[in-house]
Amino acid sequence: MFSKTLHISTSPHIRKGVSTDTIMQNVVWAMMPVLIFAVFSFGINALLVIVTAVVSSVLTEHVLCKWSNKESTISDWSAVITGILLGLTLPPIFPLWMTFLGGVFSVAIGKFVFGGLGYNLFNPALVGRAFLQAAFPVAITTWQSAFLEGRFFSISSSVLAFPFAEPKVDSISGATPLSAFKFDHVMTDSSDLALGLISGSTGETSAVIIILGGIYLIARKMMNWRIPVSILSTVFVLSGILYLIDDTIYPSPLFMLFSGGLMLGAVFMATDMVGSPITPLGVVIYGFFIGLLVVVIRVWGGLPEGVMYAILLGNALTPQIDNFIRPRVYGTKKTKS
Amino acid sequence: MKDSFKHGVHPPENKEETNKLPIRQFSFAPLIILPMQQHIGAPSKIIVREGQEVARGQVLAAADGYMSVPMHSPVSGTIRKISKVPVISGQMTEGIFLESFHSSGQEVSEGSPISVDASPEQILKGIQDAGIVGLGGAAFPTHVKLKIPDGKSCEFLVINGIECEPYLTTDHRVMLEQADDIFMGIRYLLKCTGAKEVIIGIEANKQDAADLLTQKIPAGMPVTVKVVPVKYPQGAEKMLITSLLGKEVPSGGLPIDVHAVVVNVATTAEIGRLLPHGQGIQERVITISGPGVKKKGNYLIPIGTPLRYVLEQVGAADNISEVYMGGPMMGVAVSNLDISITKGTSGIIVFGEQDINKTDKIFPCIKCGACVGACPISLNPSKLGILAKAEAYETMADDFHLMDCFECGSCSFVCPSNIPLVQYFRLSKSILRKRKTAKPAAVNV
Amino acid sequence: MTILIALLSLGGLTLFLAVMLIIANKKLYVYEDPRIDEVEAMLPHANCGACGYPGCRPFAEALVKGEMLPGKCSVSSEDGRNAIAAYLGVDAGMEEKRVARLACAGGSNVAVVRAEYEGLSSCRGAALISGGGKGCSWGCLGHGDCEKVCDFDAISMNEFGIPIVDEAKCTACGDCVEVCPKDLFSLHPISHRLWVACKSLEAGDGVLEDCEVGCTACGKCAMDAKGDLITMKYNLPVINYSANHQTQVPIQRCPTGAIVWLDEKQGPIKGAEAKKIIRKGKLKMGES
Amino acid sequence: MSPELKNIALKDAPSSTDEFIKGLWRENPVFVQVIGMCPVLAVSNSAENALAMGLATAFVLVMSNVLISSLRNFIPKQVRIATYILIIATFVTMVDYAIQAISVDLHKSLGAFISLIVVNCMILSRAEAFASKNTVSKSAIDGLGMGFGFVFALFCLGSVREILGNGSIFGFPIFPESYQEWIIMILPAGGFFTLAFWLLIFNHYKLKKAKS
Amino acid sequence: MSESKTRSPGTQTNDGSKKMLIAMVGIGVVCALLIVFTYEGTFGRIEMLKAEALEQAVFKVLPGITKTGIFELTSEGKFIPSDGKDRTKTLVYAGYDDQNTLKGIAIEAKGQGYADILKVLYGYDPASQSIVGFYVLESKETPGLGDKIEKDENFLSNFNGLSVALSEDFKTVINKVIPVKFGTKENSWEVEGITGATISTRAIGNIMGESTATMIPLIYQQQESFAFAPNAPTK
Amino acid sequence: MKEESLWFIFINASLINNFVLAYFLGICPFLGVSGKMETASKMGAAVTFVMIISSVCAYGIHLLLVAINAPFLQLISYIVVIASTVQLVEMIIKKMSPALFRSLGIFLPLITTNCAILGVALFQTSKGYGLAESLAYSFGAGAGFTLALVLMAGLREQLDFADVPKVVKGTAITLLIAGILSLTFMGFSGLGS
Repeated sequence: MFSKTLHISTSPHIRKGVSTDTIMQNVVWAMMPVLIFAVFSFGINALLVIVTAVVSSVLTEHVLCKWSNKESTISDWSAVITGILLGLTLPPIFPLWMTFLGGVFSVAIGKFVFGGLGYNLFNPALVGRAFLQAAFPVAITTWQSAFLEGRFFSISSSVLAFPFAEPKVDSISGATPLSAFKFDHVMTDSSDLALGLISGSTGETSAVIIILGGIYLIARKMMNWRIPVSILSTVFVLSGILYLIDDTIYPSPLFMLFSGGLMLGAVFMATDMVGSPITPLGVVIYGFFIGLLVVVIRVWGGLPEGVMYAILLGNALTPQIDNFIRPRVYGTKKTKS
Repeated sequence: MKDSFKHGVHPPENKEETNKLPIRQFSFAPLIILPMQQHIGAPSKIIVREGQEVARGQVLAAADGYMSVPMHSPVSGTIRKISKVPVISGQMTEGIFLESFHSSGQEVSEGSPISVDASPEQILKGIQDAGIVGLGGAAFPTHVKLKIPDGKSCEFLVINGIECEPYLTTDHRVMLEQADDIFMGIRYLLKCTGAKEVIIGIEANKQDAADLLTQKIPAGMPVTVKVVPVKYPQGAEKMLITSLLGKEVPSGGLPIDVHAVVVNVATTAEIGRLLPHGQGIQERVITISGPGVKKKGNYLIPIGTPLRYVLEQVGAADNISEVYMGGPMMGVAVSNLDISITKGTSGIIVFGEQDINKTDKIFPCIKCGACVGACPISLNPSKLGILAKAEAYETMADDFHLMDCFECGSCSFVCPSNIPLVQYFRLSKSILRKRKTAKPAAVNV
Repeated sequence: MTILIALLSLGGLTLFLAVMLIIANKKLYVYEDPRIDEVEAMLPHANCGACGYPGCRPFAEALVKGEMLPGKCSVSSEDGRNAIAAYLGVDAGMEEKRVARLACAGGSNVAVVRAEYEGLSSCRGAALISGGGKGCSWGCLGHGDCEKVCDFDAISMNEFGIPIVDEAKCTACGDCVEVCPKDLFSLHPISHRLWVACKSLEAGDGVLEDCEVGCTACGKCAMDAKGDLITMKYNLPVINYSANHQTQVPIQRCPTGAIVWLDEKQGPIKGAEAKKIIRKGKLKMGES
Repeated sequence: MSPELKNIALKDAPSSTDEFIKGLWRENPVFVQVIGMCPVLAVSNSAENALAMGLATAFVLVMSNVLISSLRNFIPKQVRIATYILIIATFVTMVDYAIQAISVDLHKSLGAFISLIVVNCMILSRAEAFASKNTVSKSAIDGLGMGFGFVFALFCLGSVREILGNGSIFGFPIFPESYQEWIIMILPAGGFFTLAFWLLIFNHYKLKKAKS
Repeated sequence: MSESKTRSPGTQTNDGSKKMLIAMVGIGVVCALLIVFTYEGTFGRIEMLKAEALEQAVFKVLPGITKTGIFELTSEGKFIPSDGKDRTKTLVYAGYDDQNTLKGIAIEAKGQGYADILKVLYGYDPASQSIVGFYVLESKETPGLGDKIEKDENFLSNFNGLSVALSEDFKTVINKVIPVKFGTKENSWEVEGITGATISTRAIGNIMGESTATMIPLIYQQQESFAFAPNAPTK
Repeated sequence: MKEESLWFIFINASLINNFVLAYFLGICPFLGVSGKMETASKMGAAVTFVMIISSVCAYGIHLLLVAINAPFLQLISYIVVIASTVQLVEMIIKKMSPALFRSLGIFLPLITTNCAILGVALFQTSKGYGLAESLAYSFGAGAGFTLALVLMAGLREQLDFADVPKVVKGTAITLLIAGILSLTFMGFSGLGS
């Protein structure tokens, strides 16, 4: 009787059954509508940019793992997310060679050097984006207008710029609502912003679709709802106060919410679990900090948009937050820091 | 008052298979193996010799000091051998091999009956003499727990009928079938603790037991039955106190620090059943369940029955692969089927080879915070896990309250990266304990 | 003019500073024996703690104070110790080299594994779960915690999961002793070559069921050894190293090869009768 | 002082070529010892600046090494740091004026970093670890080696940053007109990344050597 | 390392103090000499190079002049001739032709750019009431992007005839200089930006706007204070 | 000419042109002491303290040098005064409060050769700041240095437990993080324009 060798392992012997790769996959599914809308509004250019970003991220991860004699970790889907996020934050007519470089940088410097998934200190896609912003500031602020005629068939010459060569910008460029506001004080209609009838990075235009993706993840408990909620409410309240003080200088809170990369950043990037604090209170502080920085940079800074920097700084601050904000352990008095 | 503690998890219960089945007497195994280390504290001291014939109920081993209890013979038979026997921890300890007589109804009770009116000291002595330890799983000598330290006072007597572990239904059945014993036990407990109020805590999934007990509360007894939400680990002492009394037991403290004493419901029933007759504990109710067994149910099994015999009797599949003593959340995996049932065994859960999902790939911690949201005592298991991996054990204890962890397994249960957090913590604690004892020798500057 | 200004101001500045420094030097000087730095520099900076101090600097302080002798540092080379001794003008206080010895030989080729362990690859972790699943509750679990903890690469796991100590590299720092959950390691002077490679407290067939090379407590070694060299205690032979232990007689009749002679070059040598068991099929164990 | 530096001082007298080579390669102040980082990062955004800065630093290093080693028996231990700083500051001031007299533009682009040579820890550490214990000629060679090691490192950084960031080297364009500059390389972040990249190469080389 | 062995603790004798004093002061004197000789040796040339550089800048922003003069703004808002040494004062540079007639005033202005403070010099011609030249003195703007403000010809052409005409009472500039986007310049008081360098060009536009608004009325009203002064450096 | 406000000087020195991440000043201690949070924050405090003191000293020396018309002594007098002030402060602390010395004083010798300190003194002089402005500037520089140091320490502490590949371990990874931090601080550029 009982012929088999027994197995012993540590308690608990049952698991909830949600694994990291399923979470990652779900994030990818949640981003799909955003991706589809990006292609719908910006056409084949956007598709090329996003696909290139994904390919370069996954390829870099694979190659680096092979180089360091590790098992390839592309099956955990995190590189795919990095690629998609990077693609979604780039202008639709961003040259493919730069996109590719950004993907390599994202995964290599943003993640791999820190030891891979789980150890990256910053959101890898944003590290790549920040690199591209600093390296090619002109290309990354050249936008394509949305819903151009023939966008599904004609590829912009700047997208196909020869590697290491300066892209030639054709005449289809448009300004983002934020730069239009910052430099020309032109307000874009809020409903246009919400629906995404504007130009901008491939994935940031339609706030409604991004929110849908976020709600999906929150419903599946694969995202910390406190992060987007605290970021967005901070931005809303702060800009609301400014708007009440002087509505001629400061933009309306709704404009602040729906313009630029705020939605995309708050829903898909600031919520990167690795770079955000772990406690509920810490997460709220993190969100507040990001929201505050977004408002400060947008309103007083030199740049029209600051979501990327705000999130990266939030990531940098996370270890401090985790250090100081600790849940009060059962049966102890106030936490000592 | 909050109606529950913070955080916690909801594992699948799997109780419906056994909670309707009445407790059945289990047959006597031909060879009973009794390890002396069945409880926390000093092992019992054997007072019989090889070859001696003993009767059911006879004391085989005496308590070796205050932190110890005696051991009674679960069957009538002959002492075959006194030597090393395997126990669940994987070690070999002193024990008795007892060959049982085929059909002997002979039973003795060596102790003297203790009446409810006896003095608290007499009751405590009676509880010790009956060999009673915490039957919830911890096997902590009950008389030690009930002794109220000088300067402290007990106001609340909490009877723990939660049984939050999946699969297990022993307490459920005990409450349904031994209500009178429970109230008898409460009488003893009230007397020896001096508590003014008794609260029986029962999880909402055992409403029938709660109803029955409420109905049966004897007139004049200060007992209330409270139904608490279903949540793991509701059955942990500290969690239960928070749920019922709205107080937190201080870190490193005991329930008595908030004027409460918690006793498991099965232990209470046992006290009520044994003390009036001066008997000792010989058998206990055990849930046998899990996909690997055919005859699931609640059995009254003699202490010392070899696990292998139990499994054979309940029709365990040949290809059993994992066996746990206790529930699946905190129970211990068995490496050796030759160990035997002890006083602390509350359940035996069996999984066959086909029932185990072995493809739990371990991913790096992605700091998702699921464990932080699960830990009932608000630790940061993610950080602790990372520190444990880096072997920063002192930091874990000094800065992150490692020693408060009671290994309920909630963090590991929810971890999407399948990190063996509980094992890390158990390992870290054992290393720290070892270092603590070794320290004075190492640093002699 | 400029020259004058420069000379005056800079001269004044330096004068002021020099006076200040001199005063400070006298009033605020905190003395620390410079020899501590020197000695610390001569130590190997391994901070291994083999000397019994938390690190090299405290050891250096103790050396300078004369509380310790350089020989306590087992990591230093012969020359290094002598250099420190010469510097401090003391005797080197050489101790016999000690090495870590493992009291188990039950590799996966000879010892039974009762349950397959899944979880952290660590002996200490495995030991917490039903003892780790090995048949013999005293035996080596073979997950190599000692190999990992050894700072000097002196321990390597052999193909059957038994750690082999490289006597040349071992510094007797004691890390492996501390880390082993089964307490199988102990530090011994290198001349202790008669060795019981088993820690099972069981006796007779019970031992053999779990491990082919375990000590069955037959007592033959104790009978063969001269005088009180070996006594049986708790089913194990105990060697009295204060007696003359440079003899291979006791190992000869051991039926399982649990008592061995650790030869400097050949590794463990077993008695004539033990070899038969080994030859029966399984590979030789414990030899590097 | 790091143990490595101590070891350098304790070693037996090596030949003078050895003394020179060690600074260039084996104990390169930037890539191996990782000291004197501020100017390395700050003025390495073009090859020309890097070279000028490197040479200025090397000059101060050699001169202060020589002076300090010749005065080493004259300076009491208690005031040695103060006097070393005095001596170094003097040479830095001299270099500062010399560069101003050569070209105002160059001085402008190197900015305050010439003055900051004073606090380049490399110079003080050489003075402490080497010049204060060795003969004048040895100290001079050590200074030369370390100085050229420093120049070499600065040049490595400066050329990479200028080539990628500006498409040129020493101001001469080396790529076709259509080359897209990586502006990040000229920015502070680029300095960090480029140095990290060079350290990575050195580490790789070291690890490979350690393996074989 | 090795000499310390000879020094036993507690021997801080007077002898040692004297030696320290001598060493410190001696080295201090040697250093002072070295520095002074270097300074003396290079002083003339450095001053010349600096003056040349500044003068060149003034010449750049005021086309057609041959001589310059330095003036400083007093706290009462008057311009008086200056030697230009006190850098805390606000300085302006007057430019003259061969006939010693005032051709224009070069004015320094600074403000926050993208990366750091921007310092510019611009030439003002009171006769045409317009800006006639522009030169960036100090900038840390992003290379290849923000630094186009120094080179971009289209951008620099903004400052060739930028209107700063004054109102009737000569107290305010009628149309404050403002920055506009590339391709949208319509009026002579607008500064047209560079695509891709919006922030830096806007900063320049704002700096110019601020500076002209305060300086131009002051200078215009006191044109006579800038009469040729013989002590000014000439060329 | 528009005067810069003290607030702006502070923001400029701490965030926009962070001494470490934009000016590369104080890189050595930044790389060296940013391994642990505790030491990093103490080092930051010590540096800020010394910065303010030496900024005041430098302001005084500058006035003196202008008065005796000896600009060529600027560098040498700054460094010598800073170095000796640091040493004096160190000795005084050592004597007055051994506890404070153990926690703070050990960083003081490191500060002597910290270019950020000398940098503050030199920059404030070249920018022509008055006393209040100098104080704001040095305080901002110190705060920025502390901020960078503390952020870095937090990140590096996390990295202690990460599976960092061998080639990038040590200074290389620290520099990479510094690079990323420098990128993120670019977000502050143009603030207040």
